Amino acid sequence: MSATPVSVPPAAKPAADAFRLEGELPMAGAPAVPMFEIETLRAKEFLPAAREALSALIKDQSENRVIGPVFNWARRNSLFPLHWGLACCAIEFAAGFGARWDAERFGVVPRSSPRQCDLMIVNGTVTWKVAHKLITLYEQMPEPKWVIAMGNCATGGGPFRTAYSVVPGVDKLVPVDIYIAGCPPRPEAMLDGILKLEELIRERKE
Amino acid sequence: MSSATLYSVSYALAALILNVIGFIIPPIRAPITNVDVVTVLAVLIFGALLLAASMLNTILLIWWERKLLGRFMDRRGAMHVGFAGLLQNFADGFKLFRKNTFQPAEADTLGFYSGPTAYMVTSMILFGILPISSGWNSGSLPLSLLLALAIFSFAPLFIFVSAWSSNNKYSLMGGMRSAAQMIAYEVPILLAVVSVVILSGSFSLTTIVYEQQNYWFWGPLVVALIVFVAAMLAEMERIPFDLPEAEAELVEGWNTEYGGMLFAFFMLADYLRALVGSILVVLLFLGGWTLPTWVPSAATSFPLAGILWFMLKTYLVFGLFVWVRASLPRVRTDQLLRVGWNRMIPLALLSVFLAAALVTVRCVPVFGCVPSAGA
Amino acid sequence: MSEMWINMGPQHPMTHGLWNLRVKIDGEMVLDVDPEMGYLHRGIEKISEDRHYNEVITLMDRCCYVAGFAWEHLYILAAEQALHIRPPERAEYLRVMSDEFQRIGSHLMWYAAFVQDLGLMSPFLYGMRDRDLVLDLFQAYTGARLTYEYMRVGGVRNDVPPGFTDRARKVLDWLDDRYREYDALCMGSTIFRERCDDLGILKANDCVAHGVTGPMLRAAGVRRDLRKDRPYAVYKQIDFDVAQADAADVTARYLVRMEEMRQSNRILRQVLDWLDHHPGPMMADNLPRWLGAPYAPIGNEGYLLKRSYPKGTGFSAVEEPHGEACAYVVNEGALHPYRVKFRSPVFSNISAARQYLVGYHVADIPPIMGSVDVCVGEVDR
Amino acid sequence: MEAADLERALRPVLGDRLLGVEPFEGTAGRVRFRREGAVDLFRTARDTLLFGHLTMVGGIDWVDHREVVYVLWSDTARQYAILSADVPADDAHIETASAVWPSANWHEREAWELVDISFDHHPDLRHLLTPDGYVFHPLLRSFKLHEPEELEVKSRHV
Repeated sequence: MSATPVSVPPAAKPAADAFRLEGELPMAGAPAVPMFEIETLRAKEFLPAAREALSALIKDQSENRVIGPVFNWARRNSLFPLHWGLACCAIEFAAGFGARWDAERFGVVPRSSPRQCDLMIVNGTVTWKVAHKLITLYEQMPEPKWVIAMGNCATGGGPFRTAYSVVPGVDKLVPVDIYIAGCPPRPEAMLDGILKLEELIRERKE
Repeated sequence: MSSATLYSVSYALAALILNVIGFIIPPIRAPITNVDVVTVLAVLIFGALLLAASMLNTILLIWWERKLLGRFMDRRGAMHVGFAGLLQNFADGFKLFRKNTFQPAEADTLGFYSGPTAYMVTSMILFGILPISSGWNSGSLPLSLLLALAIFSFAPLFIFVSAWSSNNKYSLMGGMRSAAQMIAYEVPILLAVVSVVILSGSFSLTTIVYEQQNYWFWGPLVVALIVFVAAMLAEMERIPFDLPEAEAELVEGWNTEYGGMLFAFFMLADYLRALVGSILVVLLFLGGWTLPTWVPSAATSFPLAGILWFMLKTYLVFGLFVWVRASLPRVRTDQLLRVGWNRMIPLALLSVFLAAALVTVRCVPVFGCVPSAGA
Repeated sequence: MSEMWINMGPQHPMTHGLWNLRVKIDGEMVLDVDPEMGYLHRGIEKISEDRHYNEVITLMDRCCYVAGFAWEHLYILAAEQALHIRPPERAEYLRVMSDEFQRIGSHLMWYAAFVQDLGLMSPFLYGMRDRDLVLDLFQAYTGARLTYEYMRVGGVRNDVPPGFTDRARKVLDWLDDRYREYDALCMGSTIFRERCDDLGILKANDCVAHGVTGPMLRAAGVRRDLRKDRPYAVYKQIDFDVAQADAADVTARYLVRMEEMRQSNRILRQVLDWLDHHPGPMMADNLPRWLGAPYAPIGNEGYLLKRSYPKGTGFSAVEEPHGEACAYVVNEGALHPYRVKFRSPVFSNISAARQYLVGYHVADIPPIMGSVDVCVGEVDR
Repeated sequence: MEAADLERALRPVLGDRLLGVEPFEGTAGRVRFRREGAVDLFRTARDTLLFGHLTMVGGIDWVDHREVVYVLWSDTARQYAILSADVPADDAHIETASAVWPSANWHEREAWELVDISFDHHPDLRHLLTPDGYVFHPLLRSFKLHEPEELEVKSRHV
């Protein structure tokens, strides 16, 4: 990584003056330190560096009092859940996207690729055999991301908690934000869980 | 009002901005208020305005598709974010803008980032070329139709680059399907367009629209219209030809590994292309911004009437695409290619023959006489 | 592109559940497949050994979550045989009614998932919409949409509420119209026919050798339906036809399932008429005390009776929506069954995957597996 | 088809390897046989008695021995038949049925991993339901289930 942090003492950089503008824009109180020390910036390293700089810039903005709420609003109103079905709750999950409940009203659209998801709805029993795949899927989802444990099995093992092959609660594997009770929960309960998550996102100011 | 008016406005805006800057920083006032600098800035502002308009239209188009699709499916679609869900797509966009972007471990960095960007940029350039109303033909060139189709056919390259560089088997299969499909359907599109060109005698989109003053080309060239619409569906990768993104077998197709803003680029560019496709159908076959001669002139005389009718036609044509999407299953790759080579191209050739015959005979029984085409 | 293995699953839109189809492909052609199951293995057979006879019913609903009633019925038949209990006739009619509604519900779910595999978007929602009407009926007399716990060893939990049969008839009338609509959307579509004809062929001999049953077997021209061949409950007194087709391809399976739904409507009309005119008890009266009445708590007296209750082994087979399901229940005189073993139809249907997938395109895998109608819950148990 | 018919057909082929045929409600009968006669019995059942369909294979752990249960279906007789063989617990193996009925393949894999009955000459004896390398056989009586809370308490004491 060629970009060094800002905390490097200014005296150590005579080359920095070469990048000064001729016109000398008035920058009152600004330290005479360039943001990045440009050494050998190859193309392969440029894009990650630019990406990090950009994401740092954006991250600062989320604390901004003006822009922060806009992104918070966008996030909580556009939750894309992962399209998968574990067990019984998956049927009610599908029914929730059917004509009667239509979760798309709230901007909830299932996506098949974890890269494009914000929300993992664990809709069914999690077994130890699928546990590491579930964790992989969770890690493939980009930040910020949330998890809903839908139904008793995902919450605590449900009727299968004593079984040898069942994870007693998905919170043993990934952090869970919302638990929905029911075996299986009705589609209304699933929608309610999603709306509760929206409230949670609003309260946490994420 | 026309594009010239809009350009004057942006020129005034550019001059104002530069003068204000010059007023604040006196030493650079003289160089930056030079007429060349102002012109460059004015062109930039003009382009930005056009771009903003096309983006807004694209987002509205996504909303239109979601609502329409919802109705076809006996449900409502997005409705809680903004009035009737109008802000839903803005929420999606803002959210994706702030998502963590990352690349898979083994992905090729350059291709992974440049593919979607180039795809997006080439789709946006198209809006500088298309005329949208009389007077609103800022980028109109003598060969604008050819240029539009040429830029339109860049897409498979960038799709394949991004699919290949994301190092995912599903992406790769999707990219290969996409390349095969788009290349196969370029030919019928061009042949269908050839018959329009023969009939109108011009490669300029503006001229083609004006040639349709007497009658719209869909009547005599109905075969070409069918071929063009079907091939456009394949070019836009929509059902029944959405094999590259066939969700059932390829997860998300060539954008499986893309998340965050890069995914938003793909989505946006897809719909930009859909908008361009609809616009091309309207321009080539449905008379562009003109209305039939029997319509009272009051309908076309108020300001911005041309744009209004044009947008209305575009959205209706896109509604047709949505209707197709709601009611047809997906075809298979070999079937798609077979239809492309065995049915579309002969039909398009037939249409070229018909158009040539029409130009020779000069008169169509029902639609009247062909204007001075090719003369 | 050379030969390569791809994993379709466990998270993949094609699977409709949690399993992994490993596919060896060359370009777009499928060279070999290897299904990997067990991602939803919940040990139902083991848990059942620690449960009272009536408590196992809870697991049965979750075993196959789209055909809960069929699995309840399957287990109940075996348990009743093992415990030497006969249910009253009205309870049997109610079970048959539940079974047949469940068949419609399951087939509608299949229809929704299957057309989605083909890229048909709207019929998915139509199927789900009409399935909700059937689930509303379940809700009216069991209180649940998917997991009912309605049947009991020795009968059923409760009678249907007043006015239920009329409401059910209205739903059947509505469904009769919808079947026509579905056919128009699928069989009327050239693309659908182009995609599904001569696809995923599994001839009758291969079906029998690989244990494939249900609509897949009937689509291969074998007229085999346990409701006719080995009538359980009251199917002997009901008039219906066995759906059958000869082409053995995906279209044939589609046609068989559509016809089965129509036949289920026919069965249901007869059952509803019977229920209107024959009131009666819901539970058998010779039940052992420890088994419990529908709502009675299970006390300790079971342990007292433990030694004196006769042993027995129960075997049952029902025609589940997916095919032929069997249960084998061993009663050693204890409160809990000694061993419960289930035969899931989808288990065998998937195990023959190599026979009907190899040689087709990658794009053909979703419709073929859709026509198999996979329910992973009952495969992994 | 009755139990007596089954015995009449099977006795000449199997001899003393056939332990007896007992009636079983709802089926043609339950054939008890020694595991040495497995292959002959399978072939006779399929080819002579026309039980073309192997419905399921299951194992039962009786602590001192294990029982393998086969359920067959005949399309001509429209009846089920049950075959059962006892194998000792310390040497639980039997000849595979998948050479005769391919459908036995997965059922035997399941019985192998869950009840620890090994099937000789099985083409593909791998884990099916449990993860690869799983060492337990959950459906044995010696395998006890616990409430998950108990496990946590125990680990805390350790």
